[in-house]
Amino acid sequence: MEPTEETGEPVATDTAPPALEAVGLGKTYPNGTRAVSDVDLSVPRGEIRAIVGQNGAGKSTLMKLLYGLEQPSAGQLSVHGRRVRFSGPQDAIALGVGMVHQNLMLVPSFTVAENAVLGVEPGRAGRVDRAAAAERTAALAEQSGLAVDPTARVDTVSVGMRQRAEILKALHRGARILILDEPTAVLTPQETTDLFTAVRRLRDSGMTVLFISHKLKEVREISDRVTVMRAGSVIGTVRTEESTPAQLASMMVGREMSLDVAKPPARPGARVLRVRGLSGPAVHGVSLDIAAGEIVGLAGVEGNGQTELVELLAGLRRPTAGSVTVDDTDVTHLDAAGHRRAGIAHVPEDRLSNGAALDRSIADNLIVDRHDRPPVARRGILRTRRIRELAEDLISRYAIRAPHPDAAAGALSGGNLQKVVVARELSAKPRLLLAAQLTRGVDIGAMHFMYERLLEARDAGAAVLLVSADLGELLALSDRLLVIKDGRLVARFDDPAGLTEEATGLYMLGVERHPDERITAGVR
Amino acid sequence: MGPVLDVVLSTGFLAAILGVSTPYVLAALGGLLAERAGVPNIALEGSMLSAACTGALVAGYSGSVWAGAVCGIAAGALLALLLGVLHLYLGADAIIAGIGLNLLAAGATSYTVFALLGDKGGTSRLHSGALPSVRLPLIEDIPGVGAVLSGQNVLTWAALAATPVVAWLLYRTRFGFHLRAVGEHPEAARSVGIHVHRVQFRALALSGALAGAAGVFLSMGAVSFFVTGMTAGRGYIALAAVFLGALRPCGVFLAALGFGTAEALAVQLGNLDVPSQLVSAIPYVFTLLALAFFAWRRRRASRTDAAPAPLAGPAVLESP
Amino acid sequence: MTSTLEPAAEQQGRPETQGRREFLATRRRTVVVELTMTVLTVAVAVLIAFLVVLATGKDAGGALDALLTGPLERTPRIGRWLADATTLSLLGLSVAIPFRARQISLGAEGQVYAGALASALVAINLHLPPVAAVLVPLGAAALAGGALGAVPGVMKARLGANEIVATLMLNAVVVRVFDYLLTDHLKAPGSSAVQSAPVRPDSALPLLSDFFQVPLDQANIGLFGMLAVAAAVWFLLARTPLGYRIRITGSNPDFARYGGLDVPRTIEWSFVIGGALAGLAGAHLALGIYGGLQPDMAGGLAFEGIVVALLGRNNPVGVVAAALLYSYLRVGGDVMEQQTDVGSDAVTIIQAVIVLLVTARALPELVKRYLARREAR
Amino acid sequence: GVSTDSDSTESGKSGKLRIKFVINGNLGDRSFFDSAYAGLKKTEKDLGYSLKVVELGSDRTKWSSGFEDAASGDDYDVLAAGTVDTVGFISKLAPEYPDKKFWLFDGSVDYTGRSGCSNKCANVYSVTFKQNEAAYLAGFLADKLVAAKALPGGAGNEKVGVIGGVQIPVIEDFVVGFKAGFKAAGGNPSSGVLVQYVGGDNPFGDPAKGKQIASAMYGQGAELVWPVAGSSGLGAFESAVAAKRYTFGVDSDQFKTLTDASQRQTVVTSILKNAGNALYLAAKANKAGTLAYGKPAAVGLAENGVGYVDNTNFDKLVPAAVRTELEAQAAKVKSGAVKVPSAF
Ligand SMILES: Nc1ncnc2c1ncn2[C@@H]1O[C@H](COP(=O)(O)OP(=O)(O)OP(=O)(O)O)[C@@H](O)[C@H]1O
Ligand SMILES: Nc1ncnc2c1ncn2[C@@H]1O[C@H](COP(=O)(O)OP(=O)(O)OP(=O)(O)O)[C@@H](O)[C@H]1O
Ligand SMILES: [Mg+2]
Ligand SMILES: [Mg+2]
Repeated sequence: MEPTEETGEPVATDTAPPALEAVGLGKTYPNGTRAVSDVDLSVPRGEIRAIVGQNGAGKSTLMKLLYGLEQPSAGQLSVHGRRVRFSGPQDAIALGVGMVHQNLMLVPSFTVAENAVLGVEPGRAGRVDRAAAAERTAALAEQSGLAVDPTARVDTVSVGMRQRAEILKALHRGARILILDEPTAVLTPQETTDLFTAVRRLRDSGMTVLFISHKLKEVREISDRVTVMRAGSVIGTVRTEESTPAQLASMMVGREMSLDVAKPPARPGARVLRVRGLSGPAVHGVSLDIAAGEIVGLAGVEGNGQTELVELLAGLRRPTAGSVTVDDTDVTHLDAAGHRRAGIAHVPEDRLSNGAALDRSIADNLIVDRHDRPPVARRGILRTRRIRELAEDLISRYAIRAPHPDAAAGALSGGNLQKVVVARELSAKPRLLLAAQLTRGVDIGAMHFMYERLLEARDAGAAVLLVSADLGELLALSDRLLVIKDGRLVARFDDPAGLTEEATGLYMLGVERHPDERITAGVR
Repeated sequence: MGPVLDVVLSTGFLAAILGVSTPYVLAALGGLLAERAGVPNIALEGSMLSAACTGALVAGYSGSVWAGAVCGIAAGALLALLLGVLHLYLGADAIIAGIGLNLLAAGATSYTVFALLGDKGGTSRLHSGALPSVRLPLIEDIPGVGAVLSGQNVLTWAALAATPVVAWLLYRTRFGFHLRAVGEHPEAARSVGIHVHRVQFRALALSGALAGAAGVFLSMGAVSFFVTGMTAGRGYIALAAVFLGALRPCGVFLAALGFGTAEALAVQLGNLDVPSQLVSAIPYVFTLLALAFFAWRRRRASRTDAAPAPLAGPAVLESP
Repeated sequence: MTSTLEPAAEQQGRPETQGRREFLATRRRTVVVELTMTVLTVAVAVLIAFLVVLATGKDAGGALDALLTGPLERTPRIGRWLADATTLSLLGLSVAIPFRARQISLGAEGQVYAGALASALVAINLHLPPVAAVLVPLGAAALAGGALGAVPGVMKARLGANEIVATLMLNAVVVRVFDYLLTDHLKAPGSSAVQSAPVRPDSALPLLSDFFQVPLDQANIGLFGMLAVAAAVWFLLARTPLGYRIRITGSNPDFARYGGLDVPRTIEWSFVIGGALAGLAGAHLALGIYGGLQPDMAGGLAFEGIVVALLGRNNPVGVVAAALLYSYLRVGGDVMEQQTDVGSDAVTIIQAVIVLLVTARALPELVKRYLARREAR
Repeated sequence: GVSTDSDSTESGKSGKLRIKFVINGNLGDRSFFDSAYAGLKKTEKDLGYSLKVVELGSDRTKWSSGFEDAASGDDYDVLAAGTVDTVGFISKLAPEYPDKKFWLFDGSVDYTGRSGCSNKCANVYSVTFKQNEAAYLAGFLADKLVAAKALPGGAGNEKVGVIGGVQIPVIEDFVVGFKAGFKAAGGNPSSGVLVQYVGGDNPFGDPAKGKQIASAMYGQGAELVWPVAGSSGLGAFESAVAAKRYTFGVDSDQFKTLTDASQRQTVVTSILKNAGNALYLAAKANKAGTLAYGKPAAVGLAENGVGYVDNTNFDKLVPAAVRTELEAQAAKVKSGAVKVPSAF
């Protein structure tokens, strides 16, 4: 289908037209949500433009409009000076627009190469030449510096590689405008650096890049200019070098705010978690203790067993060896329910896949761990009033932007959904909190809010295991820091105060490691 | 048991298995294509029935079995496309729409037959003839195999050929690529500009055509006339074969062949002094056991990876 | 730590309450719109049925009249409508529960036979005191149906075996075993028809005719039983922890497992409860409609149950409403067939058209959009 | 649907007797109901009745209310229905409508008043068919034919097959009679008569399955196959052509009704259950006021309620000696000298 060009109105004549221009763009979802309203945006060719904004500001929706995935309810779009109306992504693709979605759009059972070529497969007479697909993908990966294994099935590769596969997908279609919706949310620092290198290289070859991120540091590192959105509207666009993080943050939330994390020192109490020789899928002989009132950070390059370790501790996987006790309860062979009874709460790293039931109400999502106990249930009956009260309370305490406790969880923006998960887990008053990627995809304001809640839980006497791909966050919050590599603990810092990201990175990459005695000191 | 063994090992029996299995194989492959494209096709039964009816009627009136076969297959495809319109464009639940279409096919076929022939029973008054059997001199000469394969109906040959063709289509062609992508992750397919509905429509058309071929085989191969309701639940058995075969062409073929074998066996064992109802239950008991066994083996194989197999069915069902 | 993001009341408060009001208004509107749309679709479906009849050159006015008012014309037909709706509601509820746990159970047919068999065996052979004479067979039916439901339930939950295949196969087996038992062991001595001895009069479900003093065909107190069951199912799903587990498992089983719910057990229960309800439907047929066992007594009913469940969006209230609507059309179809010269095939076609149109939920949406576009032009 | 063959209200006024034929199934079965319909249809022309047909279809849940509805109208004088499945409905309705008459064919109500009818079914005429007698002759003929190797092209096995729709008494009555006849002719029914049922979702409408079964039977040496399975049986005739063997027909003269010439040639004879004739005779007796209400009637060979077809093909295929023996047996059955066992 050809993109329909509207009556040729002369847009820019002498100067080169902007790669992408939106005038008065608006989008109201069928359910009445006005996600984007009256947005003017102009991105010149060859620029890396960052889009920032709070959760639910309408960034993803705007990008979907630019990619033809959603049709605007108002306004106009031009690409390279041509008025266009996209009837679908194919029109956008035809005009050289590519998009990497916030939630990756890959077919799980296909290989990286098959995903990269999907829709524009090489081969003659309706057949797919899979060898050629793999070759092309490999060549493209080489050119752009995005390392992937073309023949690996997507559901077996790391998140980082999936991300790169997504970008290759766009490149393979000859994208000249590339939209990246929170591409770094799931990446390690190393991977992020590599990605930025690749993106700069693309920019230098004439690519226009739209880049969404909640990490202002990254935004400042990569972008040429920053557009700030708030409540569906564009608040302003500034040159990156002329902006300060504080200025951007205040534009986003609409008032002044500080970005520092101030952390009072921990007062560790008795041991809560005792892990000895724990082994399981991708985890080998891990032993560690966590005391009440301390936050233990777990650093590691994605895919080194931290996901599996957390899931073992949460009872979502069965260990093959070792033992786990929480406050004298042996939970080694208990299921998830048993772990929760023992006082373990868990913020999962992928809230969409197992942190929430998207088509159920917020209230339903808030009571999953306590649905059969007072005050939520009594004598085998759910008490809807109590549930409503509980939900209202959590919604206001955790500043969840939701119209009503009965609203579907799926209608929340990513950050607000995360707040629902955190509200549930922390309100359970856990003995041990497993927090994986606590602030993934969460805006700055909410991020601070989460930090505050986390420290509150610590000070109330919870033991906390914090896993994060954001090393800065780990260093700022952890009272102690462990580093995991290939499923084994390789370093332990009992006082990470003076530690730098670079120094930690050396341990994460396996360049250095602590002797076993140091790691297991005091762990008997 | 001696004579029974003789019969079961005879080439005639093996040939009978192929004949009995033909409609199952064709319809199950059709079901597979739709399922892989993300549209559960419960209307296989209806496609078979309308194809059986159309085929016999057209062949009877035109005098050409080939015209009958083509129109029959087209009728099967048409019904599946109707499912597509209802489900994809009109937001109908695929399962209810499938059940409704089966009902429609049952009513419409017997209505048409009555309107045209004044006979509610079927088209046996019409000389519609059967599709030819295929005798291949080369294959006929192969000892053992020759006697089994030779003289099978042309649609039985088509069923045998359909399995590799469907596998090739699914795994080697652009269409198959898109079909699997659409079934597995429609948003991903859409985001790369694949017309999701267009692909699903084509898959449904093929699905209905294959089920149609199964129906045509019944009225123009197995016998040479149409009788109302003559599919007798075969579409549902084919549906079971789709899942029993784990959504893979080869597995689906084997599952369908298994049903055919069991049925042929029941026909042979029917003369033993066992209640006929219990004999005819054998294939189903066998399927249940096989299903449990394979599931158990799969579960045991993935024991080390403690994450259980996905428990949820397709999200076709709505709840408020 | 200096938190700077206080949930500022003046900023958050106002839009929140406004959003809340909007949400509630939208929700109310959605319910009204849904209901109107359903009624409209049924109207359109009936209109199309009218055209179908017209196209066949028959007396369409009379046929439509028979279809729409026939069921209410005489009290036995009302009774037939209510009796049919009772069976269909129970069947709809029975599939709605596994459907809510996102389990596609097609096993109602076998469970109906199992329930009918169990209830009839008790009701024919056991001599029980008055009230127990009705309740014990019902209990037996629920147990039998539930036990039969447990088979695919356990196979699915513990082994991951596909429930569509398991239930379809189990149906085929049970129907044949039922036929065998009925013809070879349970056939009433001296009866030339294949049917069991009649159930004891004490065990037959009391007819509504006896209460209301008007002939109401086979309608019996099963109707009230069904309403109680529907209320219980609503309560189960909406107000009990098990119902919560079923809903969450159906929505996202990974989340359910993560949240500490016993997903396999929940799935098993959804099958067992569904089976028990289908068993009750079987008991309603055996004790209320036929007063014994007959071959092919539930032929095709189970699929109608699925239609009813999905039309009612797996919601107990919706299921009962859908069953009432659907069986009204079934009875109307019969009246049309018997009173006018529209043949049974045409009636089947009309019923299919109605099912298809009612399920095509986007149809009114499309019509609306089309009209809007025409207006704009 | 209702086919009003003459306007009922008018006929009511004009004093015609109005028959309402309620079918728990559909017309078009090419045998039982069609035969009954033909018989009743003939009463219109010959005897001045008027006829109205109500088809209830094969869904059992609809039958009860269908009968209630049909009986409650005032547009009939006689309500006719067939098969044992309707016995319960007739027993219930007859006392409720004592002014109406009920004719039940191929099924019998309980006239003792102990169960069913509270008025001892005083207004019910019921007639059953001794299909076992005709089946006996079929079995006798079959064994004689195969024992004498009379059928051209046969392998000389003393083996025949019977295909039933489902294992229900009406079908079993055929089978039992057939086996008895086979034995009486000197055959061994346990090894010589293969019996198999179609079963499944549509036992009387699955010709593909019928053909498979017939083929298996021919494959196992049967010289002749007798399908008693409605439309499923149509598959057996195709199979007979392929196997170059023989068949018996059932319910109607299938040598006449089959359209395919080569299939017709395989039909040695057809076993008839003459519902139409029985109903016509009942109508005649009713008009004359001699119809015996209030007690059961049964028609067999003697009453011409059942029988076999003797036509050109029969002449061609059945040797004179066998024919003589068969006629002798028929006479014995008619006279009651031979008692044929029954499944009832
Ligand atoms: N499919 C949808 N249905 C209803 N509302 C939606 C839908 N998608 C988005 N919204 C709403 O639109 C608003 C903008 O959503 P969007 O996903 O664009 O936000 P975002 O800026 O990407 O936020 P986040 O960073 O939290 O992901 C939010 O309030 C969200 O609740
Ligand atoms: N704007 C939208 N928001 C959410 N979902 C959508 C939207 N548009 C389409 N979908 C869904 O995506 C799926 C397929 O989309 P779509 O109809 O665009 O495919 P297509 O192949 O482009 O269709 P066609 O062949 O008719 O052009 C459907 O399930 C549809 O409901
Ligand atoms: Mg977003
Ligand atoms: Mg977002």
